[in-house]
Amino acid sequence: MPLKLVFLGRLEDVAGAPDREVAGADSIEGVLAALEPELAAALREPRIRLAVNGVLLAGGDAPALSHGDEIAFLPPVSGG
Amino acid sequence: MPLKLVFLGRLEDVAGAPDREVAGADSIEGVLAALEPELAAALREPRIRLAVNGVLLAGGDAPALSHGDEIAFLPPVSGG
Amino acid sequence: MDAGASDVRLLTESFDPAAALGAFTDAHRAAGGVVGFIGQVRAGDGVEALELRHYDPITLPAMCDLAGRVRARWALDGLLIVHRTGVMHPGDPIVLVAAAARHRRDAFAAADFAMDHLKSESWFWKREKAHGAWRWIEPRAEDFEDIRRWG
Amino acid sequence: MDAGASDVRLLTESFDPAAALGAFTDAHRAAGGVVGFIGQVRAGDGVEALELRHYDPITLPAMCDLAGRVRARWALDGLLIVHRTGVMHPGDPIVLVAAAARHRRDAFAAADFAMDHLKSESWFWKREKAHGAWRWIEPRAEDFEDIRRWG
Repeated sequence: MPLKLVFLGRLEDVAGAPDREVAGADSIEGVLAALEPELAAALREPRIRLAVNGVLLAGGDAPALSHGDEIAFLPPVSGG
Repeated sequence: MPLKLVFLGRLEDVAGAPDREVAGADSIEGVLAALEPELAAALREPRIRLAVNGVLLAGGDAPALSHGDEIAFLPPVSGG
Repeated sequence: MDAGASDVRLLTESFDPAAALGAFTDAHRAAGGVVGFIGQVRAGDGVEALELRHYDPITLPAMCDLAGRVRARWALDGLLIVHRTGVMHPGDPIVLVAAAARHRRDAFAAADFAMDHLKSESWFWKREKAHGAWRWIEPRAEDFEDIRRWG
Repeated sequence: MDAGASDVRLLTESFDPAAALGAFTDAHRAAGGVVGFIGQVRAGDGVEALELRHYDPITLPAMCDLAGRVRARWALDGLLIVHRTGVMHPGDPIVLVAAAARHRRDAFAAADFAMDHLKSESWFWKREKAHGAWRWIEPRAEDFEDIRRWG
């Protein structure tokens, strides 16, 4: 039950790649817990927005994850 | 000692032509006095600005005229 | 062309505003942004033709004076003002104003100011042809309201 | 193209903003005026390249949403938003916003609003290359000040 993680902006540098496939987890917390601590800390910063399958999460959302879900980590935008 | 009169905007319709050569006169008042009354009245309207040889007159200016002077009558502009 | 100079043109023939704006943008590569305004004869109003008349000794010098005031008021890399005179038809370009600036806000304000002043103060007399008859256009109150915004 | 629809494009390759603006102007002959903003990579700042990254599922939908808000706020005949993504070099166009309106003031305000919101809210992440090294750019306080003007 793999998941796809997408890292935007400077998070790509922390992760070492723009995206990564990871083993399945039931929740975003479960995904973060399995990552290397430095990356997990960067992804947990309060200014990072999350989107699951292209839908932005609101603060406090903790969606259940399914096979093949794409989770994007979005730092503050730097403008067009 | 002819003068050239230039009629802008709707003054052209009143004068029947965009410009006209007239016999010399010492002053603008002298020029106006020699014109047909309807045209002179239109040129005397307070919103009409005057320019002599491309220089706008300020209210109250009464320049002496010389041979070949060009006097332009400028109604309010209607915008670009 | 000196990149810092203003480019002011009064044209008796039609022009291509997009091409002129493209050349202006290419000439100001150090500017982050270019704001352009293109004014054209509106189609579909029943106006068959529009004529702008100007007075040579005054019209272009006043446009150059306006360009100088715009340059003094905002930090621009370049300013372009192109204005038609003569007879035009629906869809024909009348005016192009373009301002290039390091900061977007300056370019917007400069183009906006230049247009307001061209519309209300520049030395053009306009007439329109509709149903085969020409009619001189009087100044519009709206143009004077626009210009009052700038203090 | 429906003359009343908005045209919103996210491009991975370079484009010709003047040609796009010309086609847009030609398509809106009933509009009296078109305001265009062209943003380009500034030359002469020591920046060798600029990269914008976007996120497919969100970036273009949010641009379309912005276009809808602009259309709801001003009476426009047409709205065009073109934005680059990917690697660009000095002088390359980044963005074109164009608004066609019957009234000049609406076109200026709509283009200005769209640019302020694209700059501060759109889903792009930017990095710059200088002296051979890439560096991610953080949001600028100035962009948030611009957006606050609109209430």
